[in-house]
Amino acid sequence: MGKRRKPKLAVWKFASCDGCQLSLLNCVDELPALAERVEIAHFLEASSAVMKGPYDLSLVEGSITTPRDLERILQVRRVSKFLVTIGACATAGGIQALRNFKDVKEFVSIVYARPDYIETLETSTPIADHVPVDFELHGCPIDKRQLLEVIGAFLIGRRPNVPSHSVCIECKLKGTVCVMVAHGTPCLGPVTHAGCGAICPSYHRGCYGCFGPKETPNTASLSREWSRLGASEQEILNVFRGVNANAEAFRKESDLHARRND
Amino acid sequence: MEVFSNRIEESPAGGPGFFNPWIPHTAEVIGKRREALGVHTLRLRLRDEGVRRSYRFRSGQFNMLYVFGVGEVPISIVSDPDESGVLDHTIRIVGKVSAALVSLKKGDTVGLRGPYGSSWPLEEAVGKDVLIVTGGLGCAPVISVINYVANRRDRYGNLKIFHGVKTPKDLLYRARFHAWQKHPDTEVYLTVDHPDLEWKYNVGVVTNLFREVRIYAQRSVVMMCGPEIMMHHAVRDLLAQGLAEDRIYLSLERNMKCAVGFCGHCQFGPAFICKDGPVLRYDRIKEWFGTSEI
Amino acid sequence: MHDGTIKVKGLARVEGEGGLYLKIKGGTVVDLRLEIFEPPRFFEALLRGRSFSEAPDITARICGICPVAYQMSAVHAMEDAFGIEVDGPLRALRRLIYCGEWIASHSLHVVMLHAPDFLGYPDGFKMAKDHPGIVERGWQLKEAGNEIIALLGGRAIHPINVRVGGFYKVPTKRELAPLVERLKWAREAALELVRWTAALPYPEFEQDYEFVSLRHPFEYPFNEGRLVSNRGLTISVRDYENQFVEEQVPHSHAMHSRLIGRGAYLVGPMARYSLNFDRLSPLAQDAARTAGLSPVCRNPFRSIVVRSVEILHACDEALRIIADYEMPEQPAVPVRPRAGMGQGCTEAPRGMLYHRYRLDDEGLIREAKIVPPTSQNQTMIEDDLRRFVQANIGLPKDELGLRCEQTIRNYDPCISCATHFLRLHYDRE
Amino acid sequence: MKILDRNSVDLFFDALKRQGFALVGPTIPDSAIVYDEIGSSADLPVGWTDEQDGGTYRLKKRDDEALFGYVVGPQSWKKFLHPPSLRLWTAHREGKGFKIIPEQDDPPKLAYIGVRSCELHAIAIQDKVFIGGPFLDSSYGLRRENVFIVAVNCGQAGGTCFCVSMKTGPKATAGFDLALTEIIEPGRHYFTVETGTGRGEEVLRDLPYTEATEADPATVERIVEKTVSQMGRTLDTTDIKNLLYQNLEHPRWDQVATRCLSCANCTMVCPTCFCSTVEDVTDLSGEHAERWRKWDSCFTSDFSFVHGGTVRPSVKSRYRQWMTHKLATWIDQFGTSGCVGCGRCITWCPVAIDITEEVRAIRETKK
Ligand SMILES: Cc1cc2nc3c(=O)[nH]c(=O)nc-3n(C[C@H](O)[C@H](O)[C@H](O)COP(=O)(O)OP(=O)(O)OC[C@H]3O[C@@H](n4cnc5c(N)ncnc54)[C@H](O)[C@@H]3O)c2cc1C
Ligand code: SF4
Ligand code: SF4
Ligand code: SF4
Repeated sequence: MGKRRKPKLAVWKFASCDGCQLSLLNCVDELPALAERVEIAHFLEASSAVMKGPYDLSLVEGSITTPRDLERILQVRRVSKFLVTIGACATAGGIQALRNFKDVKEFVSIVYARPDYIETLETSTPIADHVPVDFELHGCPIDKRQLLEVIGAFLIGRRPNVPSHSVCIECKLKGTVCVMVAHGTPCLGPVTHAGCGAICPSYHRGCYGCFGPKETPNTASLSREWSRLGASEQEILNVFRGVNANAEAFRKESDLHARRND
Repeated sequence: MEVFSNRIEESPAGGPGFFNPWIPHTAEVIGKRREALGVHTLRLRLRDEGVRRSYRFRSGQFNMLYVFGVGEVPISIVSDPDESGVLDHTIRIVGKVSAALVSLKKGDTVGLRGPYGSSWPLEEAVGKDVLIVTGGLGCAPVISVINYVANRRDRYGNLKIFHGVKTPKDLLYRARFHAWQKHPDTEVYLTVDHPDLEWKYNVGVVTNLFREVRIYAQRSVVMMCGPEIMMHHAVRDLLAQGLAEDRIYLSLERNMKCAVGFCGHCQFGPAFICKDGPVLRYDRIKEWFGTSEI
Repeated sequence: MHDGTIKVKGLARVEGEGGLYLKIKGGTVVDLRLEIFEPPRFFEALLRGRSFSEAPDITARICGICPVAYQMSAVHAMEDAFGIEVDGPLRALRRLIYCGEWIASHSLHVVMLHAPDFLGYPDGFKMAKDHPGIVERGWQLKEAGNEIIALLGGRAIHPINVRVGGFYKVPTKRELAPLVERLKWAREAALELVRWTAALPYPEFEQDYEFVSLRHPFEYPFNEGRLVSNRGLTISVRDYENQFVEEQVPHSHAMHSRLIGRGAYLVGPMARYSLNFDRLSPLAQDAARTAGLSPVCRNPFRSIVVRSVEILHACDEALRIIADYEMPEQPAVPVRPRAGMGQGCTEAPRGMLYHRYRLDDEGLIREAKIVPPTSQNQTMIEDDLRRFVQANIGLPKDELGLRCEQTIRNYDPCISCATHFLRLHYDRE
Repeated sequence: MKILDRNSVDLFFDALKRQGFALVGPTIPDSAIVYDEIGSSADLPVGWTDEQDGGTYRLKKRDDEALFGYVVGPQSWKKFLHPPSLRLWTAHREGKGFKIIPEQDDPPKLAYIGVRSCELHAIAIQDKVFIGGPFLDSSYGLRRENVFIVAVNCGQAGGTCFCVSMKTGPKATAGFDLALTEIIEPGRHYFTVETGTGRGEEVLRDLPYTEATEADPATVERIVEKTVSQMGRTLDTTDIKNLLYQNLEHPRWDQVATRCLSCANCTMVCPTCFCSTVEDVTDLSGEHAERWRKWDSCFTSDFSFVHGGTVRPSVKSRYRQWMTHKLATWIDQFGTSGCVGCGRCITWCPVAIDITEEVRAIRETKK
């Protein structure tokens, strides 16, 4: 084993908050073992040392929001053998994709006194809209155990155990009492991708969808239930327009409510 | 459940060292042969002598093969049940576990649990014509039965093998088909949907062949394996030719995690493919077989 | 270096994507820019039309390194608007989660990002080969901080449990208990860290800053206090925008935050420390003195020691909060939204973080303004760089480039946070 | 039949502990009654009850101090017998090969306090799955062997209960060591105790019980009758297997699919659902591997994944799998229904889909 060339790991950042990269640095107990197994070849947040590509495993954080990044992601893809996108920004466009529903020029002028200096795209889009992606890890932020799982699976060549079912299953595996049924608190868990470990319900709040849509999400049915529990159209619109606003299932559902709100 | 009486009741319940059915044994890769692009046969030998000696299987059954750290998948046993001590598995690379299995080398170790499931009706078929219908990218479960019958030509009637694929390059075991063709009283019919210039056999779906070839419905047993839609058409056409529903056997595939009826994944209506199947008699599943997304 | 340009394409070991452009002609600095590639994300714009209750979750996403700070400033601003007072154990729990963030954020910076500069390593991983104990201790300290955030907030990054009025769920005394042992260890480790950082080699580089931070009547500031400076400023947070402006300056395209009529100022650990030394826990004060750090620190390179002192203080404070904790009846005080304006300013690890919201009577946000610490320090970083380069102009180019990077890292700049202020100029060659 | 006073309940619990059993039973850590470790009768939901309907569950105070004055909560005993996640084995590399080390499984001896009749049936059903066939699931078997069951006859029915329809309750008839009926009369709070096994009788031996009077069995019957009359739901099981077999393409499946979230809550709370998946995990060094078993559900797309896609992509087919399995194919597979009428799937469905209602709809418009 020892003689084998260590795979090179690279971490890339696009428009994001750095939280997903930080998840890697939060793997305190596992980092020594990881540094044994891989060459941390490009990870600007943590190291000034940069090794040349190609990289065996690239972790890409952030969404595409500028013309410069449009070019940079192509370059990253070219030097990456296996490319994993991490986090809601990279997999769905992130919270900054809320601009996709508005006129971006207006956004710029709200924030910046000299809008003409700002070079930005009309939209914030996920990496997979621009280059082929080998695996997507969801979450805002990603869960560090899942990140380790993906890296571990990559190293040995297996499928990562990252199920795409609902958060509800995680609630039940943990023994958390359903907040929707037992408190009447609206919860996005039934349409949200598992992975966080059902954190919000165990803190007595409804899930707000930070892991994005699960497979086959029935957002329409859940919206109906939310209104039955007293949520306003505005609240329903807003919850689908969160950190995964641009994920297809959430976007479609929110568009419906936006139209109803008008 | 008497509906599925061809399941093997004497299969290794508390059998030889299989007390906890979740625990694999280890087996050594003792040989490896390339069959076609992305298809290889691994020859395995159980490492523990006691287990090896008591291990018995029937044609049509499968093992769960485990690659260290990568995962475990169901794979049919294609070697001859009477050849003692070795187990052949023909594996097509479709994903991570199958790829990892195929990447193993001689001397490597796999985890092995089995044998599981029902088998082909080879006793019932003695003295009868055997019709093999198979399609798609080479279906391992029928290889075992063809081998079995081909090696015992005197016990069975005429052997007809119908094999259909999309294009000539999907025809994986060309050499094997040629070899079988040379066996006495054996006919091999190959067909493709989209021929190329060199293709010299039939063209069209496999079921077209039934009309051209003389089939003695009364004295035939059909064994079938392949994409469900292909089998669906084949069954319909064979019934039209007068074959009885209880003479048609299908081998089905479903997701499997345990292979012993605990995990629930392989349910097909009332049947568990892992213990009632994979080989099922058509009349017992016909309502389910016609329904989509079962 | 007499003539030439230095370009640092990707600034490493800072949070976010930035670069440095430096041009020297005839032995003087003619152009110096801290360039930010970090794309803008328009938080102030996208907050419009959202409910007050969503602000803590949304603004947390500005920065994965200091999400608690954003949540804290946001909830304080909202509570200011609604006239709500959060006190007693709920207030204590907020301070506790903030302790967690300071410990985690500072430990990461001190040990993994900043210390390698002093010892000549490209990163903490390489440093770990020669100083395994130091690096391991740093990791574990960071982890101790994360554990506090995760316990109170549900997870270490973008915690989910903070809400306007308090929390969704508060821990029992028993649930907090396991933190005690961990924090006792952390306090010892932080003490060691202060000693260790104090012994690092420092360049002579004393600067005359105007420090700005919160100051509280009896606490080292986290969530509350007046804004004060060492040059006589003392205002309530409500007056922030009367005293501070973002100005456009002719020589640069960048927006700079300035004190009206006075100019650039410094926020962050050094400012906080120098203005509030007397509010540090006795243990932290002692440790600073013993380590030879005077109650006012003007050498930005020594900010690494100041951060270590703050880690120590946060551990001490966290232990005190846990010891005094009684579980409140309700996890949050009732919140009734009303139209109006609310401001909040808290001390993020990197310095004061100001939020202002204008809300309608349903509690929907009509206008939002967020001023993060890194953008407030922007001018200072460039000033420091200019002075530093001028003073060290004789150094070879490579060395000078490295020293510039180190100077930037003194500030632990968080570029993800800062983007809202910074010019986006892409130097495409 | 014997009589045990309310004040002797803790003596009873202590007797169980002396026999080496740890107690698990209903308790309220949060906003619902769940099964967890209990030390004494004070840990039970004393004076609490629950109100249940499709998609809602609320705890309410009772006006008495009943120990068992509620029905079933979101969890069932399967969480102990068939744990939500369980390591099956570990393996490590050894030379060119590897070695598999079976999990050392040493489950504690548990006394289940307050098992309802529907739950006794559910346990019997899972027994058939895990230890009734040609293969034995040793983890289940070991846990099962170690259980002492204290049943409780239901003194009231929940809004989603339909055990009468499924012939599984409300009175415990078999499968327990001891069965209690709680009786609260003005000035008197006591339990009748029936013994189901010699083990049960032995535990009773040293307790200050009295013999039941002639009136007591009648009182029990009356309580049970009252419960029967309160059943929140009914399900007509007449020829249900064929009803569903013949209506696999009924339009109702499409209809329910517009509401169903495929969130899997129903299967998770179901006391008979036994499905699991396995996860192979490795550490970063690649030298160690483990296999874990976790609860799974036929409502997920991975459940039916075969190379090339999932067999049941539509929510319609997943709901159909769940309901036909519970009520029909189960009969072919194990000789009984897979449904015990506990009503959990109705209560804990976030959008209140009701299995009894779905059966009714199909029955009314059957082919
Ligand atoms: C009874 C039976 C006999 C089989 N015999 C053979 C054989 O002889 N040769 C052969 O090449 N293949 C055979 N298969 C199919 C083989 O099991 C799958 O190709 C294999 O599981 C794919 O795993 P993977 O990880 O490589 O692929 P992926 O596509 O990555 O699959 C991921 C996982 O899904 C599950 N899965 C995917 N496809 C199937 C499938 N078809 N059946 C069951 N589970 C699946 C497995 O758990 C697998 O690990 C058989 C399947 C069954 C049910
Ligand atoms: S709390 Fe939310 S995620 Fe959990 S089971 Fe209920 S609906 Fe599903
Ligand atoms: S419960 Fe939902 S919102 Fe909360 S952390 Fe999990 S995925 Fe995110
Ligand atoms: S209903 Fe679904 S989850 Fe439950 S036992 Fe049947 S197949 Fe398994």
